[in-house]
Amino acid sequence: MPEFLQFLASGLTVGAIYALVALGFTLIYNASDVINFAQGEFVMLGGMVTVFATAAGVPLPLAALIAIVATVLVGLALHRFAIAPARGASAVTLIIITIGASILLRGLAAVIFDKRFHSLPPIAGNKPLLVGGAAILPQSIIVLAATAVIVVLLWALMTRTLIGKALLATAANRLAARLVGIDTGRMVGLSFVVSAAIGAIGGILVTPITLTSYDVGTLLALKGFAAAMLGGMGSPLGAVLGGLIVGLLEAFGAGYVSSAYKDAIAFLVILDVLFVMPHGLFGRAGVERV
Amino acid sequence: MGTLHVAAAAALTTLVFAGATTAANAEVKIGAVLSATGPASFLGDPEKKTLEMYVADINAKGGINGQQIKLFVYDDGGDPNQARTFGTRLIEEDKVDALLAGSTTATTMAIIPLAEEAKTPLINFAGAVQAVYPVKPWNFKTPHTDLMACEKIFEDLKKRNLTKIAMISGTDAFGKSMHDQCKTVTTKYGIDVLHEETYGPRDSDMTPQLTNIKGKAGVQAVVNPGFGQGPAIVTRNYRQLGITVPLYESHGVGSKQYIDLAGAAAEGVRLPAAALLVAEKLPDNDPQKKVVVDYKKTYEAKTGQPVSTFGGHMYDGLMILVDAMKRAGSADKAKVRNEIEKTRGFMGTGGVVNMSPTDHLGLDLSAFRMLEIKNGDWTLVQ
Amino acid sequence: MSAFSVEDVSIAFGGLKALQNISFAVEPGEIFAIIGPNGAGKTTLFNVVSGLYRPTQGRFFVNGADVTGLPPHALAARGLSRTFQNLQVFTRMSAIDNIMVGRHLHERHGVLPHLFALPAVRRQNRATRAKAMELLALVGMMDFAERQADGLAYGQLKRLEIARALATEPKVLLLDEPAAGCNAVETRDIDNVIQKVAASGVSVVLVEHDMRLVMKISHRIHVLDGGRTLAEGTSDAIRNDPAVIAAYLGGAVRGGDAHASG
Amino acid sequence: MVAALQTRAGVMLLAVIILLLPLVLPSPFYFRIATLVFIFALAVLGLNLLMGFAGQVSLGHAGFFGIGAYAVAVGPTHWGIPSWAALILGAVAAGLLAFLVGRPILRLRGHYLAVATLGMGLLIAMVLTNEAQLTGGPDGMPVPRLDLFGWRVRGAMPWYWVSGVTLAIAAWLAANLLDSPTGRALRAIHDSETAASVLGIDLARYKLTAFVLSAVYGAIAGAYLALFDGLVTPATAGFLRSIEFVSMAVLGGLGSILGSVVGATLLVVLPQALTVFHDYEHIVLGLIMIVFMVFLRAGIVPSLAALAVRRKP
Repeated sequence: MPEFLQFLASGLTVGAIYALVALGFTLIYNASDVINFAQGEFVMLGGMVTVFATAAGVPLPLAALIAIVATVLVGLALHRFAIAPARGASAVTLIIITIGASILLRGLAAVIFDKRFHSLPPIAGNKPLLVGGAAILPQSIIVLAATAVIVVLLWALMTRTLIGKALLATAANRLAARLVGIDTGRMVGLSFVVSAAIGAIGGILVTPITLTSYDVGTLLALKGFAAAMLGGMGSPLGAVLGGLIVGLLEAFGAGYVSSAYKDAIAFLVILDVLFVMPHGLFGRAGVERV
Repeated sequence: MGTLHVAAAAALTTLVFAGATTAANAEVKIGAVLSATGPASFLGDPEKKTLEMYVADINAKGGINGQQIKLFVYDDGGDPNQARTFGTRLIEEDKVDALLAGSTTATTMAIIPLAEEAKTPLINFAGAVQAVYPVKPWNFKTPHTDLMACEKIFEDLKKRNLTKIAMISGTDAFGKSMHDQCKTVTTKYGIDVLHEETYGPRDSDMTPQLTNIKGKAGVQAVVNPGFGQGPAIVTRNYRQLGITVPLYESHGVGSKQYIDLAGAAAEGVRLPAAALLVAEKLPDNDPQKKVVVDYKKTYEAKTGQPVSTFGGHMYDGLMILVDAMKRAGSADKAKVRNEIEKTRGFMGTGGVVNMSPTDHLGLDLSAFRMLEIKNGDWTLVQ
Repeated sequence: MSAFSVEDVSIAFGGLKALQNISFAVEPGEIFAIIGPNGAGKTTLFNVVSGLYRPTQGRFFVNGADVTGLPPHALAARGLSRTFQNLQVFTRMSAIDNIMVGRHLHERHGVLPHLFALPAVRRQNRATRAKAMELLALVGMMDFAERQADGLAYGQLKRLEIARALATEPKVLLLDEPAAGCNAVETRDIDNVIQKVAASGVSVVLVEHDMRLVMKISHRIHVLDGGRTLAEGTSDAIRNDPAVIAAYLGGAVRGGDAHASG
Repeated sequence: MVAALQTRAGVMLLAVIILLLPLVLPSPFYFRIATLVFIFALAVLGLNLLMGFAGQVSLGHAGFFGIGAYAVAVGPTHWGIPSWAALILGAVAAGLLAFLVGRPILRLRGHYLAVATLGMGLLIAMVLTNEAQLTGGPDGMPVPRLDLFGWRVRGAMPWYWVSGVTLAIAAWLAANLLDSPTGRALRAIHDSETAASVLGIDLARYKLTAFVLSAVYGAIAGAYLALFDGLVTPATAGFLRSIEFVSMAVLGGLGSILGSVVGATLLVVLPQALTVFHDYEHIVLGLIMIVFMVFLRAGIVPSLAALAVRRKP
């Protein structure tokens, strides 16, 4: 039983990270049909900027704020200079653009920061809490709580504000949204801003647990993408659940089956789910109109 | 207008001047293929920094045999195919006199055949045994082998009477190779491996694996072959779970950065490492003290980053090569190769190097020191 | 035996009953029109009988053989072909290539011969091309053979789709609004083509809003409203059917389209 | 017909280039670069059959590349199979695997297909990494040289001809396919699956055909790379390699045979050319990819071809 709880805690912590990346994927996808493979770089930037700002003597909360703002600016620039000019290009073309952006951002980070790993001090100390024989880091709980808060805020933004509704409308039908006077280009830009901010917050919160470096983005993008697809592309709830499930599969796979094949287990399950549910757990199946 | 002309004239003069110097004074060409980016940048980055730093230094002091060194450095990103392409380029296009190449075992194995075929001396920086055994005429290596690291750990375990261990290894090339090497000498040291776990090179949480190790009865110590950030996370998770038996890291940790990342969790961890990590703590009569203190000071002053044994391996390689070229009195490939092979009593950051026709590594177990982390710093285990 | 018959077909999406208990039969060489206000279920019916949707109930037959539940490509092999209301042209292919795709069922297949461009394959290519040219001529588009489809006008695309559907040499041809968006001349051309096709023995099922065309060429008309059959009969009978008039007038009041009253 | 003629002209041009290039290549290093271009172009051409013709995305193409590469490593080393036979067996194995997993995977669409193929590629790479007894693990293993009836194929020059001739043949086959019922069916599927199916095209069958063909092309390319380099590592089958293939295919131009070669050339040559930027080379590489895709969004070859057509009066 303590093992089970320990695996659960591990899975939820890692899963929350994937969930935040998946959420970023989903938001941008909803607004623009773009799969943004530079999403992992947002997480990297959040962590790295905070690390280097604190190293320069900036207090942690301010450093975190700087990191979020910097990442949002990068997200905006990505949209303004790479995505918007290619409006109307095919989905694969846009994917290659985001891959190019990811290479570019990684290269910039290697030059501006460095190529070493870095950590941040945990917010609530390093002393693990003992729950039913399992040792859980306070930071893990903070990450999970933050994920929950972000999901709730996003939900409130989407359903309670005009901007959120415009964003939803853009996601549902871009042409119709434009016809009712929504500036869909701005909405896509907004989705980059929100995704970048979520990525940066994720990066800041998980760095004390997972460490960070200039090239952590690639793997996060890969896992986050898989999680988003498992959950069903376009569904924020699906993205979060997808992330948590992938994290849990890895943890239980490593704990109960084989640590060498834990990633394989996660992907086998994803494949099986997609074979049964070709649009993921919460994806819109939709009848094809002809 | 005027400034443009002046600039053009200046550029032309520089070109002519540069051409004149090269014509009058042939250069020594040294080529490097390193994994400065990618998953092994942990190794390649300090290697590249060290190389560029010291070549500039040597050139400032007049070069080798009165010739300046012209350095070619390429980044293979950890991809053996790229390493081979750049190796070919160095040999065919840049026509280098010697190679300092191969940050990882895989990239090194891609370059060795090129050096052999072109009869160009190569000093590599791979960890695994196969990067230097069986001996090939033109291939040399400076880092200790992972087998040596294992033996050093097992020696220490035996001394402490801890014979039942668990292993948690990275699935990257470094961790896998060291794990396999360790398994070849368990019987020699009477070590029982009760349980084995692995983790991916980029995993961010190893508590599931460590929970299984914790649950295994009779484990007296845990050994973690791995490099990069993995060992730091293993160490943190180890303390998080409250595992109390001794933890051994490998020489893949190799830098103060590990202590920074693992924090208080690193307390009490032991590992085999080169003297470089404890440079200032060496007794004054230690013959290695001067070279390691000098390198450490230079590196840390120039880069602002903590010194690592990986950069040290590059220092050793470069110096062995430079010494050999000086002894050969030229950059002639065959002569330089012979002189490298004759290296005796070279005092490097990795230990004393004594090469021979049957040993192109030249280090013995004494090159490794057993360290323990106390109060956030390395200490020598006596 | 009817060339094509539908028996008691129903389909529902979630709770929405899009079609309820539709039955009809079409004879060889007959032009059979299906009309009804927008949202009556005409296109849905086409999607069911061409295999894109699965009916929740009912069966349909080609030449007496039950073909319910077969995938679209298998239905095509049984002799069923169709066009689409909102075009499904292969936009990145030339006009002639579009029609050549339509010859798929009449070509010999085998990846290896295709890879090595064996003489038989090249002969076949030439034959397919010649046949495709004939069909382009039939719809009056000879001059546009090499034009990429996304550069063609709407009316041309409509005709291209008809030619492509004919390329399969169907026994039953389902035409979804073939004249929509076409001018008077184009409409007359299309009407000629349809009559020629029917005269050759093909059963034509036609969904169309242009009542002039429908009344002129249809042998029989089937009227749908709200997913149910409202009436079926010759054009004269339908023209004077009070239920139909009511539905269409209601439709017009509800904002139905202008063609409907024509 | 016109399209087919253009494609055939492209293949001819490619053949002429392969034939004449050795006249201007100054050293074995350049032969190596050209050989790498041919090998990667072969793999990308296969991917293009799937992505460019049939419109099905694959983020796991390197998995098949890896199977081919390990076939010529494991076969001769562990089972004493001659290299040429191992190459054929590897291609058959990759094709067979594609046939088996293709049916369920190709039912997925768009991004779901992307993630499924990504998973497939990762699983292959994981097996290659973890089954160390056979594959040498993460460090990889040496690959015995290819012996073709007594001719020992080694060095850049022979491999230039082997890979160049193979690429020309592969391009010719692809051009033939494009101008056949199968090719028309694939292109039709790309534009409208619905319309293709009501014209009698069995979608599953043709997608599977393209998938199997792309796997065979990929496996042969992988085997060539392994034989040429004399060693393989699991990175051969890795995710980054898959991404590289997709980038090559899209940069060069989806659906264009010549585009595959241009895309491969760009991404093989760029890392060599960008070494002048030292630490900034990745920044420049990323910028180049973005700029190319923004301004030549259909890919280099199709976009430039369209421009040339528009320029003509």
